[in-house]
Amino acid sequence: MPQSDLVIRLGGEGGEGVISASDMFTAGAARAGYDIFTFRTYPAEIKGGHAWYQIRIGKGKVGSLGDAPDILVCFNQEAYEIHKDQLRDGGVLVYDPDQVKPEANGHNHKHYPVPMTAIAKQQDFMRGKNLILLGALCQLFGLEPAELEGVVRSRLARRAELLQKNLESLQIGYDFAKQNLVKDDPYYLPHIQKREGTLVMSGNEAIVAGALYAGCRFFAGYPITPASDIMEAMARELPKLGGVMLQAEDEMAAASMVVGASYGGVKAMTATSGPGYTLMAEVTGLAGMSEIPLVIVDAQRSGPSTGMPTKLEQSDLNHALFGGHGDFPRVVIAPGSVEDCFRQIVRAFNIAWKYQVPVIFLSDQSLSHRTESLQAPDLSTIPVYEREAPTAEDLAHYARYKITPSGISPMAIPGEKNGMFVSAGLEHDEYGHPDLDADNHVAMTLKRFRKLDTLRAELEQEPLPLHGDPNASLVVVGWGASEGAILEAVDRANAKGIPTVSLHLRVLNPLPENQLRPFFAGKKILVVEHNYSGQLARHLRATLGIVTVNVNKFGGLPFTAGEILARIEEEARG
Amino acid sequence: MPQSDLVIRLGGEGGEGVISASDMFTAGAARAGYDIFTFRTYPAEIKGGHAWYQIRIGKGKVGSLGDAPDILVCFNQEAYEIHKDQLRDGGVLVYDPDQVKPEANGHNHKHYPVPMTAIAKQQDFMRGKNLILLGALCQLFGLEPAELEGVVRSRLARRAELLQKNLESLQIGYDFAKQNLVKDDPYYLPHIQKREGTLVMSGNEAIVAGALYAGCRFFAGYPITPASDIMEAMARELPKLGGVMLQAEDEMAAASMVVGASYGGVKAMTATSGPGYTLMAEVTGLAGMSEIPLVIVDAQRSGPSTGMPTKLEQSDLNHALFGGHGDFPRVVIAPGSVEDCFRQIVRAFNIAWKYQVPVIFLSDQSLSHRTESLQAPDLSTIPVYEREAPTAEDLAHYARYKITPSGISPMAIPGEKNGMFVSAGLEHDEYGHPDLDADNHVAMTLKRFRKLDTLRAELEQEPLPLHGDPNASLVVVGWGASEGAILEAVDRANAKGIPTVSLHLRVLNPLPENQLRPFFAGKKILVVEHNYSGQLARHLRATLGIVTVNVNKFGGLPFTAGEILARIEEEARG
Amino acid sequence: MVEVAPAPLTMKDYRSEVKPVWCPGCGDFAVLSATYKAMARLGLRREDTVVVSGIGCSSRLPYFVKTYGMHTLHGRALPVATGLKLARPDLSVFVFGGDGDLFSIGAGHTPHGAARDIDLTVICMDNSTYGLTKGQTSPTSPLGRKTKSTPYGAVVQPLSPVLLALAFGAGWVGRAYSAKPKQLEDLIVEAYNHKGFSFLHVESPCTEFNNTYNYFDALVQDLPEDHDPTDREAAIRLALTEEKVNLGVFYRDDSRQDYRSKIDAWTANRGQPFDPVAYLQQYA
Amino acid sequence: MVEVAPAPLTMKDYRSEVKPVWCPGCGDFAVLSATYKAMARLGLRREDTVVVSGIGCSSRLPYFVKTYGMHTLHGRALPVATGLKLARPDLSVFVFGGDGDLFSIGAGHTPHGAARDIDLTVICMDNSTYGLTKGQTSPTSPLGRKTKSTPYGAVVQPLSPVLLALAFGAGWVGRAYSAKPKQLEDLIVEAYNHKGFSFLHVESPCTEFNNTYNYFDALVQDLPEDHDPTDREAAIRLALTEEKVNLGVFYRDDSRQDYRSKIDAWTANRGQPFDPVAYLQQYA
Ligand SMILES: Cc1ncc(C[n+]2csc(CCOP(=O)(O)OP(=O)(O)O)c2C)c(N)n1
Ligand SMILES: Cc1ncc(C[n+]2csc(CCOP(=O)(O)OP(=O)(O)O)c2C)c(N)n1
Ligand code: SF4
Ligand code: SF4
Ligand SMILES: [Mg+2]
Ligand SMILES: [Mg+2]
Repeated sequence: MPQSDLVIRLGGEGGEGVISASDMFTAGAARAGYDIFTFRTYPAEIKGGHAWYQIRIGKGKVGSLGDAPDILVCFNQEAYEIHKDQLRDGGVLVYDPDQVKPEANGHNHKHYPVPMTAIAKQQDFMRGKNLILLGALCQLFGLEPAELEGVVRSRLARRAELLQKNLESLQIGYDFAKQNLVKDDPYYLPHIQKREGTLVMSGNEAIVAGALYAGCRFFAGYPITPASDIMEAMARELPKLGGVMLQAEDEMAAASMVVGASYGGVKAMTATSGPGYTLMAEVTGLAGMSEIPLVIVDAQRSGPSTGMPTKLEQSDLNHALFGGHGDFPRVVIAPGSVEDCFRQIVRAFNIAWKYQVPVIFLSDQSLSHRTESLQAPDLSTIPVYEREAPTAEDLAHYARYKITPSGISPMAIPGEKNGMFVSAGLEHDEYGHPDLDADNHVAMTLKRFRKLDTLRAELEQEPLPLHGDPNASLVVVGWGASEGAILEAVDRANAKGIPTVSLHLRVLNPLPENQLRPFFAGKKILVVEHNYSGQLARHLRATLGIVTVNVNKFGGLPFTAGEILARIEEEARG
Repeated sequence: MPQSDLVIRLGGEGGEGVISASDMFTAGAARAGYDIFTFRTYPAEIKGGHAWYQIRIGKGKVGSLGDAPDILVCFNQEAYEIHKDQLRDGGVLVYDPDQVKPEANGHNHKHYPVPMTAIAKQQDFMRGKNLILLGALCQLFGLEPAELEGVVRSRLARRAELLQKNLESLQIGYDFAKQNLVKDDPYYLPHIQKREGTLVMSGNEAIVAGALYAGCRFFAGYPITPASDIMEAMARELPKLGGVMLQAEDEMAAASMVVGASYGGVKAMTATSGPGYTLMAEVTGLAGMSEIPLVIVDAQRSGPSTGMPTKLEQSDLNHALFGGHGDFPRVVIAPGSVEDCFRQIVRAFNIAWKYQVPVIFLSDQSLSHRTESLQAPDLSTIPVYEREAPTAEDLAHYARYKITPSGISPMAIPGEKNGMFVSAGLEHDEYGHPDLDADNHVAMTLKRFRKLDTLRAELEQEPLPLHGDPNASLVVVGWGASEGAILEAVDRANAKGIPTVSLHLRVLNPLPENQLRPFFAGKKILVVEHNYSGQLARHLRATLGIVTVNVNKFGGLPFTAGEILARIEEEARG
Repeated sequence: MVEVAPAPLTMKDYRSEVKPVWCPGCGDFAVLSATYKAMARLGLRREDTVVVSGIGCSSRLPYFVKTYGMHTLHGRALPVATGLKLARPDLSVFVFGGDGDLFSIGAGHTPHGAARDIDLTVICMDNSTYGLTKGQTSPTSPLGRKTKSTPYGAVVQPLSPVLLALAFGAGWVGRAYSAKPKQLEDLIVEAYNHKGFSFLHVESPCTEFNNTYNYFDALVQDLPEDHDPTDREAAIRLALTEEKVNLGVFYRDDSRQDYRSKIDAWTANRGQPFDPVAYLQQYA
Repeated sequence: MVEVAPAPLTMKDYRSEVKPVWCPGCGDFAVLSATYKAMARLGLRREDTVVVSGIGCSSRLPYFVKTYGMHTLHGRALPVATGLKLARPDLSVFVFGGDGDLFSIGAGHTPHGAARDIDLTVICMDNSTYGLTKGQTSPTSPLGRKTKSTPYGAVVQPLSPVLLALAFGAGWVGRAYSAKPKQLEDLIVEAYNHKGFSFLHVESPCTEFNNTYNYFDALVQDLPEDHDPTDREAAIRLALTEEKVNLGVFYRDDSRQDYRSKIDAWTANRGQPFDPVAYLQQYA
């Protein structure tokens, strides 16, 4: 069977080139027209410690990082020890023989030593080490070195001398492999044709692009892994667009600033990760109470507390749904892929502005930094909404918090002559005046929550995001970054004759209950999550009264399709 | 039928004596040996605005504020307008005829004008106004004026001249009523015998007493209604006991200080209300992760955001259960009455110290400030636990976060020579050293949550807190301040031939699932809560897979027994 | 059609339909009234003005002013106002807060607000107590004071809002007193006219829990005539050593560029429209 | 049995089994090593010493010290240490934090820590950047600096930790530099010996994202010989006007009563046992 894709894992000391070599190889493959999907994990240490990177390169959409790697590239002995047992049977080991002493193995692994350090030393250009390796990889697995050359050229465009030396190293690595290594494995990149319009982006990059497209012109944030580069990109881009990005003194300030900007009528957002998001709960409540649009991206990482800052987890859903005192409406959205980051962040802005509610966008560490290839989105299918502004009639006797059937009250912004009002975190009447009367609180609470009902009705119009066999009695429910792995597992299950369907939810609150109830009826429901407690499963049980089978993984690494498939098979048997 | 209790409501302008007159009447009744139960509600305004106070005075335990008042005392016209429709058929209106012009009424209300302002003016002692009223009330409803005299004496012990004038006013009021009002209603206080050992306390006072009994010697807080007086009492009491109370700069600091003290081996707590509690979520996560005992009292008020600071609501349960990023164990406890505040806060400390977890104690605005009469608790039935200290064997090679079957690891405190360790909010190994390995995170997560399993097993040993007919198929589940009203409603339902049982949960997390599942099986389950969204009901549904009927009230005022009874009757019919 | 210039607004025009809820004699009345007058003198367009506050007695103020307003969270008025002013530089933005709001729970935002130098007019209504929560100590309460939270007397040295604002780098710092309403009004006008972050400290007694009128009446004085308000060092020295309570402008730096001027200077081509297709092409 | 006095501890005894994870050349190594030495000189009992930190590169320090320690939350080291020290006055409590930790997210706690004057030794490891999150601006970053979060240059004036600590009322304030390890060690010893809140500002360069060794090498100098460290006004003036970076003790007030002394003075009969029956009787 010809390979439709290749899975390559590179491991070594953080800061020693593993990540940058992997990035370049990925970029080269993408230039050549392959679809790519990457995953990276950093050490806890500030510098050093073990880092690894996995690249899946394929023809046609690859939505997950694959199962066992076909190829393992080890920069040092530690990497070898950590990963050797995961290399697939018959897989390929590429290594620096001066750093790694592989054992004889019982798995038919093919060994290719590439003495990158020694060759670099010989060339008297130690920084060429990675390029030597990359050259060898091109030769071994059939990637045109011209593509990598292109990558090197664009990265070092302004440093002619360095560029020359790098290109030489690349060539030397290529030649070394050609002359010294006897290719004796089945792993080759498939043949493809270059396509137009393919983008290679990370989740964080897609969030920034989508937010700008949705009209975001103000951003305030506070650095935190893995969300910081959203802030950094905004710092670069917003000023060009007449917008402002401000690094706040903490996350409470950042979210408060967004509320201020948003009250001023400017679309605004912040981005953070768990610890920062926890600190934003009070501001989220204020936005809910005073009906100010607020978009918060939480790029989840492994918790609780400081937890494992560089590791994947989906354990902030509970806080997104329920964090903060009191009952107030909020919307929770989670993207399933890099492309979906773009689409869903636009949706987040649309909902925040149309419904004047806080919207929590739950990304996660793997989506933040993984790169995927995707087709440039067709923007004509992605509308952008604005707030409902008061009409002249509304303004004749303007009531900011007017009680309406939809729950939505037209929102005036400063500058509007007859729209003056005080936005209030204190309970208030329709005019925004303090009012602690029992009937008023009841009416206002109902009004605020009615917005979620209106939104729910809107969401019910969308078809459920299903994949696989819609008549299957086994459904795999997931959210967030694991979409690709789940889809792949479902495809494989169906191919194996196990009828399976997946439901990958984007809007986690409110839920399209009218569709979900009949859909779930009579089905066995697996809920796949990267957390200990099964937060989405709990939400579904409480909301819909269903019974769930929880499939949880929470060590900080992503599900593989194979792991999910195994659970599907188990449940299909059981 | 002779009345077994009287319900008196007093209403008027805040700061104009309604609250203090009510307090004195309550104290007088309690001195006389009656059981009392009070409820008060303040205006939103800093000064002024409408305030009212309800006193239920009875013989034998009164656990709720009663249904419609028997007696309504109006200080001004506004009070009359607001409350007149709630006065029971045939009830009594007492009012100042210079302030209030009552309408002719169709409810057979009996009207007693007491020109308290005019008489006070005549006496040239305006401050005596309230005492005149109180004297009249004594005469009208049969409270010994000697009891009120006692109250006045103890309050003004050190101000002889004022005392004398006050006592005169009391007598004048008494005489006025005797001479001018023709008693023509059935409302009299029942005859009773003085009892020994009765205490009259508010919920906040009981929390302070219980915390001190449990060994609390450090308190840090930040003012907030309705929790401030816990802090203020601690400021008075702790220094005497060699402890410390510190007013922090905010709630994050307050909770952090408690964590610091607790790490030092000193039992510590903080108390706040919703907005402050929301800000403590990050610190709660730290306590969960680094396994430091933490007790937080959240005296809930009406939310969201600043909401209605002086009004009752039970809408912080979601945040208590789920606030904060990441999965970490926490315990949630809610007291049902003033006496229960004492018992449950001791339990909160016991659990926090035995299990090294954060414990959230959900009180609420009505419990905080209502007064109840209660028998002094039998302290021999209320044990106090301490942390599990490391043994000599443990200390030989001390592992602070040792993985044990119970999940509990012996806790060393500074000063212990061989116990040195670094407490960590970062994921860590058994020794507290940073460790971001997947297997370690899994093992540590399981260990931390195992503590809840161990606790759950302990809780399963306690009988369920049931009241009423244990075989009834209708169960009323409640939590917090509404206990008295629920018990009364259940008694009345059973008396009416509707078999009903109540389950008033104290520990809301973890739940004694093994007992609850069979108990709930086949029952109709009403969940009575002071919130919009049915937070406990949701928790029960998600945890136990049951179906609930939600009974919610969320205007800021407490349930009456009658309201709950009406829902019981409705469901029994339906 | 001939456009008729609207009649200038008077102080009454800035009064909203909501009645102040403060206790009789509360210093905050004077601040409110001076604010009305200052706004009228400044000729502020009501619809282009936003009054932002936190939570506290003092923070109720926005409800009583007929402009746009935000009653936010305890301690967060400054960051909210920062976001608003950055997003809408065309607006006039005022921040009102108590001593607790700006120097206790909001203490982390005040230094950054000042250092950032965004064009906000910040008015701290200092009553040296927590009024709304009924009289606990605040960051400006004097040593030894007995309150509900310090029954044996306060042991923490008070913070000086003026000294701190100066140390944080505020470009305009002044002090007023509720019982000197004309000066208060003048100082609000002057604070507003300063381009950049201006901080006005107002001694505004709480008649209910900390009635300090007599205390201040005896202690206030105008700043020494020879004080040079452009000399930051001198201003700090004054704030540090004052035994009397000085009123007036401690410091004023008219030469500085505020935040907005600086960011506007960054890029000549600010305000291009967003071209999503071109933007996405960088990832091709 | 004859008690043998234990041999005094040496710097090595304070080294834990955890290897520092900082980048080569990071200024924090010098702070750690000076801390070991200072502890040895002070003869601190390891089991009676607690090192508390927040989150950041610098805040990893407790793991490397063989005493008790707490690695807490970003910005909250000071309140955690405050609670610990108040509950356990017998312990020696150190606080280590970065410039972000103590002056950005923790900026609200630092003034109150200083004003309260609890006996803590606070060491701010200032690298004028956010090291752990890879190089954004921090509250002490200079104007104009280009970082990941300020690609067009920083527009916010830096805060001066020394000036702020002085303005907040800290009783001991000093500054050291990682490349002057002996002075650093001496100052840690001196800061510790001050009874009350002491604040040591350490310029501790981040070789990875903000390598300022050359910059500081050229700028540091010892405080002028004639500086009187008991003169707060002079200390503030120095901190305000410095063009060079002064090292040494800016301010020291040996005469003050710290928080503990004050509260111990309140009530003669502190430390009675709790009598629950008598306590409850007040409600009878
Ligand atoms: C997070 C939070 N904590 C506490 C409170 C309670 N609270 C309301 S106002 C206030 C302080 C009031 O003092 P100050 O800011 O000086 O204003 P003042 O009332 O004195 O004008 C407090 C503690 C709150 N609303 N929110
Ligand atoms: C609430 C929260 N927000 C953000 C972060 C991410 N974070 C970790 S350390 C840090 C700042 C580090 O700067 P600094 O305090 O100066 O320490 P340094 O690393 O420079 O020593 C940040 C923003 C966090 N851990 N928690
Ligand atoms: S409590 Fe004090 S600050 Fe608040 S309104 Fe009354 S007098 Fe003013
Ligand atoms: S990033 Fe900077 S501060 Fe952090 S360890 Fe490296 S050199 Fe030190
Ligand atoms: Mg105040
Ligand atoms: Mg730093």
